[in-house]
Amino acid sequence: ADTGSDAPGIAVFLSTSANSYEQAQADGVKAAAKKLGGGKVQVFDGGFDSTKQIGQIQDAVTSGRFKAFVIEPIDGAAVAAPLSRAADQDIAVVCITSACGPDTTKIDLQFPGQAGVVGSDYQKTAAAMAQHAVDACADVDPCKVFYLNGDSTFPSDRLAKDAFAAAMKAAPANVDYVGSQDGKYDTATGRSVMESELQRNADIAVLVSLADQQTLGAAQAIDGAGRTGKIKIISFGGSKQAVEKVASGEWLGAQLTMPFSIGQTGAEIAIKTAQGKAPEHKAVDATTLAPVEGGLLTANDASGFEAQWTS
Amino acid sequence: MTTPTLPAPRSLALARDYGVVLSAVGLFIALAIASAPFRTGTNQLNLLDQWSTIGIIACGSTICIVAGGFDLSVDAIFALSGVLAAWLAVHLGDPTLALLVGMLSGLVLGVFNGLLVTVGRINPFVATIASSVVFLGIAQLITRGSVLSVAGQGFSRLGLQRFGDLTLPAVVFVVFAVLTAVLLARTVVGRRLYAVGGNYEAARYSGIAVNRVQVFAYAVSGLSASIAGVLAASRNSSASADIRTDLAFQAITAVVIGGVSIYGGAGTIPRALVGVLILALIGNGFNLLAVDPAYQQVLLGIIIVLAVAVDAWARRTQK
Amino acid sequence: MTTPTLPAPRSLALARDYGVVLSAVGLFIALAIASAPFRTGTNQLNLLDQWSTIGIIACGSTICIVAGGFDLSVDAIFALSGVLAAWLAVHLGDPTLALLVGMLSGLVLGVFNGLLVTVGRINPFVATIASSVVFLGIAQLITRGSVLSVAGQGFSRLGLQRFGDLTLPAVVFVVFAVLTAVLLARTVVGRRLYAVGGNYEAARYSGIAVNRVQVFAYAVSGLSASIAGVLAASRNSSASADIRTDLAFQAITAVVIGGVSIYGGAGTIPRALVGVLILALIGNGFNLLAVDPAYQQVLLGIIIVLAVAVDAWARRTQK
Amino acid sequence: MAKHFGGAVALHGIDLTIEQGEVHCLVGENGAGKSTLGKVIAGVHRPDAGQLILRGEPVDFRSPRASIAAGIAFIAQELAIVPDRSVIENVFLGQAGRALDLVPRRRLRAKYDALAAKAGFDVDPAAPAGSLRLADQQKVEILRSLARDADLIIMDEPTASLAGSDADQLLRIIDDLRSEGRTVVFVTHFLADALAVADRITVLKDGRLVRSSPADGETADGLVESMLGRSLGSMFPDRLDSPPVTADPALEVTGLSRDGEFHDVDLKVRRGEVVGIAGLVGAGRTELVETLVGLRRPRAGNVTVAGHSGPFRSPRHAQQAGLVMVPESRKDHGLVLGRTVRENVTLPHLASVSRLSFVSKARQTDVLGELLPQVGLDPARIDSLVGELSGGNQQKVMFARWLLERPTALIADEPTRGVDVGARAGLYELLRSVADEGAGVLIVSSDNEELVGLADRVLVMRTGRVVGELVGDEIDEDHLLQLMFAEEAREESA
Ligand SMILES: Nc1ncnc2c1ncn2[C@@H]1O[C@H](COP(=O)(O)OP(=O)(O)OP(=O)(O)O)[C@@H](O)[C@H]1O
Ligand SMILES: Nc1ncnc2c1ncn2[C@@H]1O[C@H](COP(=O)(O)OP(=O)(O)OP(=O)(O)O)[C@@H](O)[C@H]1O
Ligand SMILES: O[C@@H]1[C@H](O)[C@H](O)CO[C@H]1O
Ligand SMILES: [Mg+2]
Ligand SMILES: [Mg+2]
Repeated sequence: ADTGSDAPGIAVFLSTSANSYEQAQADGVKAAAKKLGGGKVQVFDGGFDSTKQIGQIQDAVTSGRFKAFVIEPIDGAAVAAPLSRAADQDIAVVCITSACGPDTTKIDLQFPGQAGVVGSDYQKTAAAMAQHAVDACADVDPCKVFYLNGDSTFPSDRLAKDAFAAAMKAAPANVDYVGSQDGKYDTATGRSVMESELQRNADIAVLVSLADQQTLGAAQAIDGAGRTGKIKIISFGGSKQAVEKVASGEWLGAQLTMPFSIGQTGAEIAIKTAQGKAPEHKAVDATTLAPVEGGLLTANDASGFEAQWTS
Repeated sequence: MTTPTLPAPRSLALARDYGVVLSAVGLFIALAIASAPFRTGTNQLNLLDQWSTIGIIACGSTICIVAGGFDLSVDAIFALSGVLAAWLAVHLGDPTLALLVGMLSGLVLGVFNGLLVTVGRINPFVATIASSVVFLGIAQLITRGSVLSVAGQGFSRLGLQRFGDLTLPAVVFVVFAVLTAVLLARTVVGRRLYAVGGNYEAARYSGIAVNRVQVFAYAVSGLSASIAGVLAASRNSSASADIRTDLAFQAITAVVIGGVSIYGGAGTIPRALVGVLILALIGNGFNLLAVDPAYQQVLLGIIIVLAVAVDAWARRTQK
Repeated sequence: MTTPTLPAPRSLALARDYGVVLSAVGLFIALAIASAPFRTGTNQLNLLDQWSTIGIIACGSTICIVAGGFDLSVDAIFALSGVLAAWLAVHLGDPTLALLVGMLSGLVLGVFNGLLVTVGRINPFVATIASSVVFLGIAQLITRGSVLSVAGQGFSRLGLQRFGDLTLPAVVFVVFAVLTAVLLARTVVGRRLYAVGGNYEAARYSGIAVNRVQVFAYAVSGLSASIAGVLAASRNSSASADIRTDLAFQAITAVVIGGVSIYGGAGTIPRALVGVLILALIGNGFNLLAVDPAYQQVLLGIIIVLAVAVDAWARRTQK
Repeated sequence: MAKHFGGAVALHGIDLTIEQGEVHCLVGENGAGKSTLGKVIAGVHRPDAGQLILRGEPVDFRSPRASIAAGIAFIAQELAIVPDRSVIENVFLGQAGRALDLVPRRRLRAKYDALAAKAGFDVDPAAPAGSLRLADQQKVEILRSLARDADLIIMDEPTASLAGSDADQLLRIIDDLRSEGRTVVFVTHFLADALAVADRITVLKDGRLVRSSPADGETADGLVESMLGRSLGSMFPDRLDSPPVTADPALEVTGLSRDGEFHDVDLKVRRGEVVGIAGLVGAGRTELVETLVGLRRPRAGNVTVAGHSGPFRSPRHAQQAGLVMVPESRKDHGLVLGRTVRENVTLPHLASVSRLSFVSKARQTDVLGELLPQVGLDPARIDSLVGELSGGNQQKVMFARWLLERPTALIADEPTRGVDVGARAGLYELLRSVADEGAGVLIVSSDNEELVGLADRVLVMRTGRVVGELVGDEIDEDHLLQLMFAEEAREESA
């Protein structure tokens, strides 16, 4: 072991490491560490298991090798206590993608000693997507809108769904919200749910989906039903595939998430705090990291945009 | 090891099938009445297509379970075979070869499982959990956490192929189901699978190559997962090591709902497929009837209990 | 007449334990050499605390598995009991009562499982999958998908309580382990649990109330999950119906690594705990030694196979 | 009392009185309904019709638990032990006590010692019951029934796996029970035992009661005639006039040893010959024959079957060489209980009943239609699950399996365990005809009468060694016992 590796570095806690969204977050952290001299970066894979993630936090504290934590919480409420103990040990803790603490809907500092947070508010995201749907419906009457939620057993997704429904209630009369089903972040599930939905409502005009993976499946179903081009698709994610579909005009728009930028921004806050410098902002709304207005990427700006992950 | 409880008589075995079939038919009729779209041919074909993955794997799992095995690694084989096919397609440039190798990779992985269980004498549960961790790890080492996308028609042709209204995965499912059903019910190997699962020692004393038979069962199980995995990768033109699906769990649930004994030695492919059908009908019904996801869970549980209880009841009244 | 008593059986059973223990001790020594932080008392206490949830549930699962049962609903009971406690704390305003009711709720849910399996004669696998879907559904109906946060010290006191360096969950784990170990090894009902799981018919012929014993086993399993669930809810001051943990799976894996037979009738609490220890050491080692997650999976699988293979080998050479 | 299982009627309305304090024997062919009757009394099965009256009171047992509470103990024909638990636990299985009480281990140990001493059994109380040989497992079951202190004890073929002296010991125990005023129902195929110990004997046939009368008036021949509906001439086929010393050996074993089990065994079975192996339980006979067919690896020695030389690596290799074995324990090693007669019998011969790997149903039906009656099984039961057959008929299924293709050498370990007298005569006939057709037959038996009647030559084993050989007219029970015990007697006198 060279002496450099013993210098305190950064621990990144991901909910899982087996997908490219997560990898992009880690890469963002590594980029920031390189730029700001944050030291060595070690990645912890939580395997979507909150208990496991809490253990990793404790172990990382015990190992004494880290001056900064960047964490994507699996259960934001549950990690607050162990993270606060880490902060007691002078570790700079930043939560990314979603917030840590009792109220995960708010992008702010929620436990003692927290250094920062970079995340998005699902309610706001869903409301924004609902607005895109209303815009897409402008000259269609009646305009049937179907919402493919992520996984309604996740609190965040449940909030998104309710916020979407609330926004639909307030929408103009031509907008006909036909309901919501779960795509479970899975291509095959997205496909089968959409197939069934098209059985019920063949004349859907707008599909809004909370995750690119499931949107890809839904698009296959739309293709299979011969409805390509007749249904406007708006998907949350901004992955490489989504950007391609938007560029080709197949999908109407992609609500962007920027995992690399999220990781990078979070790490910058953490490193600066650890170095005793004051970061510019402590709480950052991740939507503002997207290079387009409101975070919605459309065919106009798709060609110049480079996606940060693949779905 | 528990002594198997006294097997039910013949007529009873019939009634047992009848029990689950009853549940399935009941569900089918209920849905046909409640939902007009359910009755369309398109919907039935969609169902076949949607459940082809679970269906194929359920057939493989049935073979394995009948032989007294248990394969929890099908998720991992599903992922690894897809990743392998995609990686080969990208790096060899021969999509057909890549698909073929991917599809057959499950055979090798299954044999590996079989050897752990037979030669290594490791409990099937532990062995296939451990091997699935290894398989997934390999898949992750290949993908390095990202998604492998394969450009070009050659790779995706397979998964998107259609025969009239039937998708290729649906056709593969039907063919695989028929083959495994015949294998189990009519062939020499089928007999051996039942014997080994029914009483391992008696099979050994009767001159059956018990280890070889069990390895064969794991190989079929692995093959089913890699066929399904490659079909999915082809259809999506991409593959990743990220599995959030719960194929092993769903397949085993379906198989057991169908009345296949997890203790081995009993059960048939048609029964397992009735189990798949029940899960398919429930899911389809939820979607078509737009059941609030909040209630879906509770309903799903209750329907499964009822379906299986009808089965248990049919079995008992026959006595 | 002289019966030449072979000494084999006794020492055999010992050697079997010895096999897994060997693996655990080997891991422990390897880690102690490789990592200085591993050797700290804090780390050992952290481990105890971190694995208290899995540990408590593994004890319950062992009881259930020994009795020939299988409980996949512990995840759901874990979630539902936490939600129930949080909801009651918010709506009754009496946190102590809420915690108590939550902790005991698993008993009732476990009895429900037990009745499905015994009176309903539904296969344990299907029954507890179905019931867990129902339990989770109920938890979701209570929370309506959101997180229930409980304000005030009263509710969180329990989970955050410390006795010197020990957290309350760690203490509960130790106490629960001792109680279940004594229950299984020394009491009348312990004997009955082994009998029912070891040979159901023999137990029935011997006048054991087999159904009652199995219901009891599911109740203990449920109780373990609700104790763990309420401790977690209390510690987090909140609960939700969102389970992304895989407690049942992990607990059963640990138990089986420890050498408890999934077919029932054999295994002890200490053995199950050795299984938990092995998993704990592997995870801890990965974290402390900064093993690249890309390789962790493959390593984890290999270590599990080795640990269990040492066990199988110890058993064989003794024969 | 009436009971049917699906289509099969096991009991057609039987009226039977069992007097307080008597030893009541039930005899009858395999499948006559003896076990079913026992199980109804023990609360295992509920009758379809009929009334059980216990000490004048009508009772309705819904479970064995209820019958145990009423003072009834039951030993099932198919042993019911918990294999991974100790002997002592098995003996006191299900005994009273509140759930959370600690097990009074010292007290149970004392109780066990007293019980074992009284019964005259010597079984290691700490050994896992599953590791015991069958005979000792049977003793565990007997001790369990004694431990219950029951008024009525039902024993379903308890001596089937007990050899001579142990079986005699059990008869003494039954006598003691009677003198304590307890009632014993004793199911057996050993008519001599029945006549020796019973006060009353009841004959069942096809689920009906033939007669129930005092034992004094009964004779073995009379019982056989009522059981079978015909008289049985000689039990045993004629022995060979002279040993076929010139015939080719079917099976030849030289210098075979396995540490701690048997040593330096030489043995030869010629074509046309029936050779027996006698010995006390624990003599190492089962280990020896299991080694011959490749279930165990010998440390040294050779096994040759008509030109194929072993030792064989597995039963499959032995079978390919023409050597097969009917094992001792049908439940553990013999049968797949959850599958049909058809499947169990054809299991090792699938190639010969299939075309291109597809099993031919017609071909199986043809072959079995001819074979099953030869072993005394009804061909109509070809598709019955083996687990539904009576114990004796299960034994016949194992024979049918190894006679479908005639082997060069056939080994049978305790071949007639649980088989009724009629069928037993049939099996003897069959074994002789297998030999006559040119095979070598090797029989391990703890039933000396069987060896005396059937074998052309008998080897006697003691503690892992062949200690003697008897040929032709030398074979009688006295000689056998002398050889089996000789050394032991000498040791004791020393
Ligand atoms: N559980 C069962 N299911 C179906 N048939 C059964 C069952 N138990 C017994 N039978 C049938 O009932 C009949 C009587 O069987 P039983 O076991 O009472 O005979 P048995 O007189 O004890 O014979 P054996 O001497 O061979 O033990 C047989 O035809 C048998 O096949
Ligand atoms: N004390 C013991 N502990 C465990 N297994 C034993 C013990 N004694 C004997 N056995 C096993 O029991 C079986 C029967 O023993 P063995 O072959 O010595 O008896 P045998 O001469 O064949 O007599 P029988 O077949 O009449 O019981 C063998 O498999 C042997 O390994
Ligand atoms: O004999 C072989 C092996 O037993 C294997 O299980 C599969 O095919 C059979 O033919
Ligand atoms: Mg009987
Ligand atoms: Mg023997």
